[in-house]
Amino acid sequence: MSLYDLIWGGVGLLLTVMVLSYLIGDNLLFRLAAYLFVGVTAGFLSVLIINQILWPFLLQPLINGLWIEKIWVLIPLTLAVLLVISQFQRFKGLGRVPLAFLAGLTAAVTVGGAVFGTLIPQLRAVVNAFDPLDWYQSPGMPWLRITEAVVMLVGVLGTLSYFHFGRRRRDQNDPSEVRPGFFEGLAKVGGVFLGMALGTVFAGIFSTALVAMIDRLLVISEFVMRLMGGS
Amino acid sequence: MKKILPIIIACATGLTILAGYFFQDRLAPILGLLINWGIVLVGLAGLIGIAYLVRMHIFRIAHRQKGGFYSVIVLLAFLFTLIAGLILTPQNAFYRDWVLNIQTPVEASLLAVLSVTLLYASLYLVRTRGWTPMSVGFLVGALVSLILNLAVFQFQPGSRGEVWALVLRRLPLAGLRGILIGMALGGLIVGLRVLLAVDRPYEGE
Amino acid sequence: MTWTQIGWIIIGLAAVLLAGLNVLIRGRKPYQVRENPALKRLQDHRVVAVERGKGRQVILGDSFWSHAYPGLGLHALSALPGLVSPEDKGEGGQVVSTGSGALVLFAREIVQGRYQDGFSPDLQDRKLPVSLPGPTALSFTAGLLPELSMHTIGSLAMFGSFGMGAPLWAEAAYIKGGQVFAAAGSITAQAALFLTVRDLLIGEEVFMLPGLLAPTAPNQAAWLTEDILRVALMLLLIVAATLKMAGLL
Amino acid sequence: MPVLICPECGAENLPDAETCVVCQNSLLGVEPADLEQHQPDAQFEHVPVDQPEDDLSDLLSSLKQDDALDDFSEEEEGHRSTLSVGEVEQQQDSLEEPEVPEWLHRIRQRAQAEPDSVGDITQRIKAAQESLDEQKKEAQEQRLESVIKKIHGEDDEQPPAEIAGDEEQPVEDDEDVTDDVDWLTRIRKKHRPELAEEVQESLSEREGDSLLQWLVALEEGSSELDGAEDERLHMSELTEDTQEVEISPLPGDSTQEIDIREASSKKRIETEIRVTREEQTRADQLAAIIIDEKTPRPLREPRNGISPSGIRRVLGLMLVILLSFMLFFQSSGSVTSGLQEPQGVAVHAWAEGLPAQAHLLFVLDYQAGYAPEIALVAQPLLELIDGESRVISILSSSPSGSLLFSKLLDQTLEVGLLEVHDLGYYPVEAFGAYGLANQVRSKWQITSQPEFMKRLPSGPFDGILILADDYDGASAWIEQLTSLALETPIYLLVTAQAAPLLMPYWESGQVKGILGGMTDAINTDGETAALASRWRAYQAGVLMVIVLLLVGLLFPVQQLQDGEGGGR
Repeated sequence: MSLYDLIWGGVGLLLTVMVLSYLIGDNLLFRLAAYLFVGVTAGFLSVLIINQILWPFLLQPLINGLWIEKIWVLIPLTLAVLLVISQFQRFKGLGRVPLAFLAGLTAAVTVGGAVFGTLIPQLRAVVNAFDPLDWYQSPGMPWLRITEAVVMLVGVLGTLSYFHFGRRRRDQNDPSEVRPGFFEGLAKVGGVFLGMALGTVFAGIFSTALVAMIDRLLVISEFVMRLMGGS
Repeated sequence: MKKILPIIIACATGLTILAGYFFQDRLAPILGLLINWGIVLVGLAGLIGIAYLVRMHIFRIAHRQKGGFYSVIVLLAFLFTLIAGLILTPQNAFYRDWVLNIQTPVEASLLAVLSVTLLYASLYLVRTRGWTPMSVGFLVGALVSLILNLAVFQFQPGSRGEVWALVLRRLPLAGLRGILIGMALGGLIVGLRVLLAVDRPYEGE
Repeated sequence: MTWTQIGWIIIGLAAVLLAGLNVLIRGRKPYQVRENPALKRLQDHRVVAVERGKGRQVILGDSFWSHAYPGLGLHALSALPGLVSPEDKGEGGQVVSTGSGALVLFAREIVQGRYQDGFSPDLQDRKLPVSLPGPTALSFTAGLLPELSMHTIGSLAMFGSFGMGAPLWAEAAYIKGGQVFAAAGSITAQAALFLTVRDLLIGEEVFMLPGLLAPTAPNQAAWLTEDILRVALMLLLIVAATLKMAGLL
Repeated sequence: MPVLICPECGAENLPDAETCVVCQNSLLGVEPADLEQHQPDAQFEHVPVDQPEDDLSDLLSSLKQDDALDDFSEEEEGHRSTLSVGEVEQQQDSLEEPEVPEWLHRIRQRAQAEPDSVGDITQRIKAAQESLDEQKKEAQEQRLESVIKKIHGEDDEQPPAEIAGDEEQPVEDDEDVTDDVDWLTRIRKKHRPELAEEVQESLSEREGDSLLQWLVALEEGSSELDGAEDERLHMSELTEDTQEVEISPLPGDSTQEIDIREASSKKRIETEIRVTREEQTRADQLAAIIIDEKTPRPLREPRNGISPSGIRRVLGLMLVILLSFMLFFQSSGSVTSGLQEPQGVAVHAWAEGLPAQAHLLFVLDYQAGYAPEIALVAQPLLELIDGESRVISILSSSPSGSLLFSKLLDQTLEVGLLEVHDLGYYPVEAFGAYGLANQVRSKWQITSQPEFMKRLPSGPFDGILILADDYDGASAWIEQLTSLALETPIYLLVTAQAAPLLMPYWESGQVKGILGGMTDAINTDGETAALASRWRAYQAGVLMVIVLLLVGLLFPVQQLQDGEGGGR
């Protein structure tokens, strides 16, 4: 192991131990590591934004570009300037224009992605599971496929019912958490499916965290072993 | 005009981008421009956010507030990383090691701490949630998934056991799909509210 | 009719319903939605936190864009006005934290807007408590944990898009004796918090939130639109599945 | 009109009533009193008549005045105190003089003649006082004496049991009332100084009134100020929150115990007042505070004495020991695969069948902390992909993406043959994906557009691999790329936490294959001795969480009450 690797190995080990000390409780070591990390991340992100976004998209065309390129850059440049100066109390209102642009852009991408990227494909997948050709032509047990399709439909309808916002219409002043009759029944089934989904995700989250823990233990042991081996 | 202009900009930008899903071939270059401008603004917003972070820590140091010592650490780390990055560029081997050898151990260790938190939390399912259809579903889903993750059962390809195991794996998909559809619906409404100027976060509303 | 056309119909229908109901609902009887005890408890805990001189921490998530809940950055922002009042400068104070630069800017705009009627010089300056503990998801967690430990936490309310670091925030708040409410913007966070946070909004319930915090006409129109569309989608699924089985689709 | 003043609670009753309408106490033998000239101020006309229950300070004050009138020369110094220290001193000063001073005389005359609230209460109390029998009076005086001695810090000769007797008159401390409202006053001061002043004036005028009265006065006052939309608020909601108060038997102990249940069991006369929404919110919030103060909270400390942090530490230690044991002390061997899932198999099949001159796009959306897990999944695949004429373009939507990928390549391929192009960093996944898909589908260009516009490649790609640590990042790319009808196949290399959530996209055909986490890496890659120790540690950890989930079932369900929640 070279000195360079040894130093970085030592830094990694030290930071690992400092952060893991949070298991005992919040302490000086953990805070040191956490704030160091925050500082490094903020610095790195700044460099990245300057190097990979502001420079190529804004500054480079402005400095080195042709006049036509400079014209194209004028609009984002104006928006950027407005965004920056709006951080000063005196020019507070000017930030609305770039923020409005950003909000509109995000909202549109949201709508398009939600409908064409999730809603429609997922609805189609539920419906396609009822294709008789698929049940009988593809290998496997047809009854199992039929059952799967029905369970899928019931699960989706149940989950959607679970999220029904409206409540049963009784006395207007009577606070209630109960959905209208039909939805309430389906929602009970939906609750089970919802729980199963969350349980599965929980298992995944724990797996990921566990792999990180195993990795940290391995890193510590490998460093100590190398150090003891004198290499 | 002061109020109308942001609304017009938000709606016009949004509707153009939305139209791009339908008339993509025709609008592509315009859409590309708008997206690039958006990226510039998000990047700049990130930079301004970092400036606020730095300002907060400078303020702490200047006013000798609680945690001022840690703020010194943040600022030193920030300045070193920023200056080194601007001089060396992120492609530099030392710079890469500097960033990754701090980020990786801290982030992975945070996840390791999380594993203990989740382990501890797993004791509290019934205590926190009680016996409800959802908590029972959660328990079943988690146990089935964890047991299958253990890979203690061996399945011959095409065997009945494998088919059942795959069915069990796919069972939570119904709930997941329901959630996905539901939240796509919610996302649609949230987005439309901005496009219709019902919500105007850029105006503080 | 293709699925893409169905998508456009859904968007059009949603827009018409949203705009129409927004006008119709004004001044009429409000749309009756289910009560949410978790949210009621959040409001109680926030008041108790003021009474005890403890801080209220509001988290708007660590990213401007959430996929699990598209536009959740915007969504967290739409919940924010309901949590901001001139009394935030009172006992203990309120801090709004986020891990995204863009969200910081929007949140400051909203907080500033809400404080404009505050009548207090304390609320007029730009030193508003919107902080960025860390600029990425995990650095946000790393920056937030010591902040939570250093200050008194009476109430921790989590909104927006965040990931599996959330149980660590909740744990830190519990250690300080705080109460936690989460309207987690990702299913990952919801699953991770399911075991630890009782006051947790799950799935689409998150979209009920702005209206429950501020029951304005637009929020109520959004509830009703979503309910109508949900029923429409359920019917669509049943009809389409039947047609598919019959070989007509 | 003559009325009967209840000797117990001071409520007004009709002349022919036999029992008090409020406390049901017998009114036999009570002399009717004519209170016609003592109509309350219009400002307070909505205050319910059961309020004397809460007017403890006034009661004491009035008793003191009456005592001073009747037995002025006979009373001991301790009797001369009322509620606040200031008032005690004032009284002491006055008592040092042999005669009643002129100002006090005037006040007393005014109290009897004028229809202000103090006069009203004095009258009522006087009437009530007259109807008390001699024995009660003595007992009351004794108690008062003991209370005053406590206030003076003197040793109490009275046994505590007597103080806490059934007939004890409830006593309220003015300072505590002020404490109760102090926070709200401060808040008001901050943003509405003029209102705060009015409230303060109102408070000082009504010094000694109960919290309830203060609140009612405040609401009426602010109602006029705001002029906002009116809403009805039942007084019963408020009266539930302002109840009987006992002075702590311990000398110097200023804490009070408010018994909320007591009042709800008593009959009340419900009077409606009009309040604004804001006022009702404030009243609700105040009610929440008071309820919270009394609500039995779930104990943070378990009954067995082990703190949650203690359990957490023990579990952490157990996990570390268990994992270390499995990692370092178990003999390594081969690993057997479990369930091979089709979505994982599809990824490997695709990678094996790639053309010799494939052009792939790698989307990097993972943070450094997840790099070890992503490496487990990606390394076998990169080995398959590595080839002389193959080109990889990388595009990051996570800040460290490109750094992590270059490190991954270094770790995986000693001498990599791949040609790698870095397309840069896109801070919002959806924007990057939209831009990419848009560029690919574009059929014309703006001729004058700047060079940076052409940054994203127009393809075509043989495949897009998304390396993501969570669902959000991966699905943003999937949604935008598929909604813009990009036909390039998409494959996912993700962490275990993201994989289940992304499964619907595989089932719907939007994604052609998924490899998620360590289990998939082991199952798909077959028997891998290199991973044996990790895999065993992983299995041990998973087993531990299964056991804990099952052990947790033995815990009793914690009942949730109003005002609770938000915690475990």
